[in-house]
Amino acid sequence: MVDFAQPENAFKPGLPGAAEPACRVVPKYSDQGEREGDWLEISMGPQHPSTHGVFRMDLVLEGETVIRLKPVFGYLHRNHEKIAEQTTYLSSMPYTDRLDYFCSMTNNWAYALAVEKLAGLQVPERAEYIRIITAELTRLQNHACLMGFLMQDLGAMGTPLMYAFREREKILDLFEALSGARMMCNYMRFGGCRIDLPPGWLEQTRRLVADFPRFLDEFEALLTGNEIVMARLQGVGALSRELAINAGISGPMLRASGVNYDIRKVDQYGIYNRFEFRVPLGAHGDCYDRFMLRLLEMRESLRILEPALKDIPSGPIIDARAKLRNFKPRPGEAYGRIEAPKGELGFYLVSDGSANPYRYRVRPPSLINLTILEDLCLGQKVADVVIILGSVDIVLGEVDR
Amino acid sequence: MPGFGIIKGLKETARNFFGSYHDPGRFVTIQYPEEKREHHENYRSFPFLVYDGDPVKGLRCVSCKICEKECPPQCIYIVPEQDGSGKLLKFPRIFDIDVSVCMGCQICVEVCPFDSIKMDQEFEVSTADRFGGLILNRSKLAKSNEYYHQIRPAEATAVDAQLAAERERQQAKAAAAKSPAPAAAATREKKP
Amino acid sequence: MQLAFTIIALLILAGATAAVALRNLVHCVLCLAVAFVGVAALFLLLGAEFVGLAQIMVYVGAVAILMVFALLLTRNADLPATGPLVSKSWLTGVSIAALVFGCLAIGILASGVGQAAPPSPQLSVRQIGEELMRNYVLPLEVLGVLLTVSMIGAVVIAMTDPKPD
Amino acid sequence: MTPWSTLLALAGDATGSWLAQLKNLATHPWVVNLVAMAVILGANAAFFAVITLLERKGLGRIQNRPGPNRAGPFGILQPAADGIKMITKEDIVPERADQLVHFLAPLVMLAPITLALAVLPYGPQLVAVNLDAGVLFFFAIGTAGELAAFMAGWSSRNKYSLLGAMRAIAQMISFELPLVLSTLVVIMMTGSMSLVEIVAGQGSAAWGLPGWNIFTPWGLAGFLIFLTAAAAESNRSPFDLPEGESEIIGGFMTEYSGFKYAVFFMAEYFGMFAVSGLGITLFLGGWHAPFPFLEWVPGIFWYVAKLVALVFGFIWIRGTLPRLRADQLMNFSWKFLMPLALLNFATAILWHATAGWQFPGAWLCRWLVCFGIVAGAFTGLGRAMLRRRQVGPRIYRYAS
Repeated sequence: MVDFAQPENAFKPGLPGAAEPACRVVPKYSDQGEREGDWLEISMGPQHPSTHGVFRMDLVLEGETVIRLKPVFGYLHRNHEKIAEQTTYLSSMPYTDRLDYFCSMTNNWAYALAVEKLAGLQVPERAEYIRIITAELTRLQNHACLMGFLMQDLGAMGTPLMYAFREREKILDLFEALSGARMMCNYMRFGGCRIDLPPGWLEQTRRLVADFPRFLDEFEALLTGNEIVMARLQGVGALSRELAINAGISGPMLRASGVNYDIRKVDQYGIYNRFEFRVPLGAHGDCYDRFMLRLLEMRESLRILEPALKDIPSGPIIDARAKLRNFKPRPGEAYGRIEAPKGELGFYLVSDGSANPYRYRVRPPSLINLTILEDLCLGQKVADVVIILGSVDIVLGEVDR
Repeated sequence: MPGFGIIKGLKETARNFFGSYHDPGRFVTIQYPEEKREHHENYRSFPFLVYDGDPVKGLRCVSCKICEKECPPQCIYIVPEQDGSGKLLKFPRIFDIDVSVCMGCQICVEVCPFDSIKMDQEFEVSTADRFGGLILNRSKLAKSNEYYHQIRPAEATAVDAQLAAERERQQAKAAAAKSPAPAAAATREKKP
Repeated sequence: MQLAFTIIALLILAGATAAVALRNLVHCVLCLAVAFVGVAALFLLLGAEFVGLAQIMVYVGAVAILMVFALLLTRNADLPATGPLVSKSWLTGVSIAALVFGCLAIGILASGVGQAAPPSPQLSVRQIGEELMRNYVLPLEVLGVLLTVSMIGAVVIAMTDPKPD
Repeated sequence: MTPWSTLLALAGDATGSWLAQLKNLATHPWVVNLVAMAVILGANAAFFAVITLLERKGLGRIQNRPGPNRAGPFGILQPAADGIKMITKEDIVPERADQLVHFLAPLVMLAPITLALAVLPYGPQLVAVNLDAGVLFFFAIGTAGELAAFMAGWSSRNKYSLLGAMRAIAQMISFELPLVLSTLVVIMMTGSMSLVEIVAGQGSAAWGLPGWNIFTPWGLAGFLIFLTAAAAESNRSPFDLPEGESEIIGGFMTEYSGFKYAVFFMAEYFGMFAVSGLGITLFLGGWHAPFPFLEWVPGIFWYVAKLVALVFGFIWIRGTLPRLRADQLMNFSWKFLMPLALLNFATAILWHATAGWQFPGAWLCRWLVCFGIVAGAFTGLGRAMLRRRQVGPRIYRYAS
């Protein structure tokens, strides 16, 4: 048995004892070297029901309290960045769908934004509107499902998740009508969008946006006032403002800690400066703030969608200079970032003037938000680990790439 | 009053319970094999090759291999037909798509300059043969232009009009310059 | 009656012996619980319904569970799966048990209780309650106070010091 | 003596033939007991099958989906399909598990609970065993579940199982106290521990209202406490921590499969029927009809109707509420339910003491006073608990 009190044996995942599913415990020693009791070492995942994919956490528990946690990921690594450096710019576009497979539209946008900067392409106004509409729809369905998953982790028998999926299906239907696929949309192109909106699509979307507040009200009635939800989420996994900034956290998680940083406001990419929307901020940075902030952001998304659907102009949807075949941007580098539903999603590209990017790098919000998991979980109960992980909102496709 | 939030939640689930019996907006389940969703015209599954007239001779594909090159997961395999002297013909002898690798991204359709490859809407392609059954060869891929019209009427009409315009322009050009095949020349240029 | 008594008695003896002799402490506790259940069955057989049920509640429900908890919380419950089934010190255990049994048997036989037991009156729960509340109310109250004191003591021990902020 | 048995007796006298012997055999205690056992087990097993289907259907509808509807018309053969699946599945036992204890745990779980079903009065004459201390028997039986959970969790040699077993034992012990305290009120007011007598005491109706215990303030509060504690005792949501699948996978049942798992599952449902039956007996008037003019309907019908209603309530709650955390559960039991149950006890004493009030409207007055005490305590304790943990709705600000 490994003596964990010795510094050279400080907790390492993958020790012989870690993989053994026996009822095995780690002896715990006091400062004086006396044996005080036992720690329980648990390997949570990769086949655990609530790790949101293939993700593993090596936990050391004292009773049910977490005293060490090591996130282990990479089970879903598929060499995305190297593959992108071997293929043309366009061929990487469908792969970006598979990063955060919940939000392919925003992934497409971020990548397209980076390439447009690199190649100096102008996006026509109609395409900008379409991009904003699809991005906000993506945000709606991502946040709704996240809250459903979080409640599933809380043990709510999947009821909120089913309601969220019911609404998500309607949005996915719209995506299917627009791009041909429900999740792997592959819709944006450098300098615009792939095809124009099908007839009647705007009407359908308007109806959906008009109906959506009803769902949000129901969801709120079901969950936000619920004493059990409040007791489970409030004060759990609090993230301080300083740590959030230092660790590079972004998205709703950062704003839940009270930092006013929304790239839609900061960068004003696309045409976000034309829309009135507010940025909700949390005060505690705990799971409940993260949960509520997403709910409030959904309402703000609706405030963006309504005028966007009304004002969308007609015109071309792609820059006339954009080339599909033989696309070779001039040498240089570019970083395109957007406010994806999970946080700051950025693509860094270096071009050497050839058809393939010389360097291709993704800044995945899920991964960077996940890095502070141990800080959030220390001292919490083992049941809270699952919730904290859920409230971080990760998609393993993006974490592992 | 503590407990009120729980009662509110219970009320909400009760409403959904009863709503699922009379409100189709709540009860959205489709009994799949018996009922099927109607797909939008834009829906896509896997690629197919369009032919006009004869299923073999009428294929629009000229085996230029652009799609093979651009395909992100590299699931297309093309070997052009050769005549007796070993000269490459503008016709695919082998055109295979490995559907188990294809991710239905539609890039091949976009890059094809001849409108010869299009996205199908057939999604029930499961097979017991894991390897052979999922490789679609030329004869399985070839589908008629009428079928294309059937699944995507608007797009197919536009493509037909474009092709007709192209043909007209070429004929006019050919009539003017008496040069045999500019389209082929253009293809060869792009190939290196 | 004879048959039932024999079966129950054998059950109790087997359970108690195993509780003394087995090597794995958790097995010992489980066997002890079997013995407790047997004792309760004996009470039920004799018509002492209330006592029998209370025996199960207190000894199986509380004492055995307490032992289990104590085992789990204080020592490493992990033992190699292979090895002798019986504890090495089983002889000591059995001899101590035999000694205790001898003492008790001598004491009981000497007291003259065993001879010609009068037919025991059928006690209903109501009668027990009335006895407790009328004739034995003072002992009952004292016991209650004692239990309360011990509970408060347990709470005080278990309570962690408030962190100095 | 029914006409039927009289006829039998006459026939026996007249002929002295095998009929008389058959009659003797049919009334032999062993035969009667065996028949009663078979009926209780069979009826409950059938009810178990129906309820699993009902639960899955109900949960499905709550979640806006149809639930199982493929096996047979409307999915009524689903329980049979589940049963066949469970029995034919491979029984996997971990290599390093304690084989014997692992094998015995499901049995220790199921057997006592079936015993508990025997003492419930299902109808005026439908009680298999009329124990003098029926309520006590019930709680004595309940302790076996703790031992079984421990056996399952420990013998599996799996950390999640062990955690689940620890949670299960801690939870069952903690919630046994409010459970007992809430039943104690009824025992005190009825003056009997016999379930049959408790039901008989709830038959008298005043002003056409049923005389059930739930229509008294202490009965109402006691029923709610009982229901909460019963949900925890039978590991139902929102207290299903021992098997909280999103946290510790399956709790003490993680390493069980096939038929042994089915036995655990069955024990859980039997436990739910048993505590629901106890709740019906103690608070909801047992087999009594709600109104006197409905007394002609057999008592078993009312019993089953109430049972289905209670079980459906459990299903409804399961479909709505997330689960609590282990320490919150303990807090809830010791700091909220326990004081409330004790205060309910005092309320019952007050109710008893003021039984002699004679002035007009005395009953209403007593009712309101007692109810006020319980409701006030409920609100106060609940608020204090939430405030202590600083739990409450929040208001969010927006960036300027």
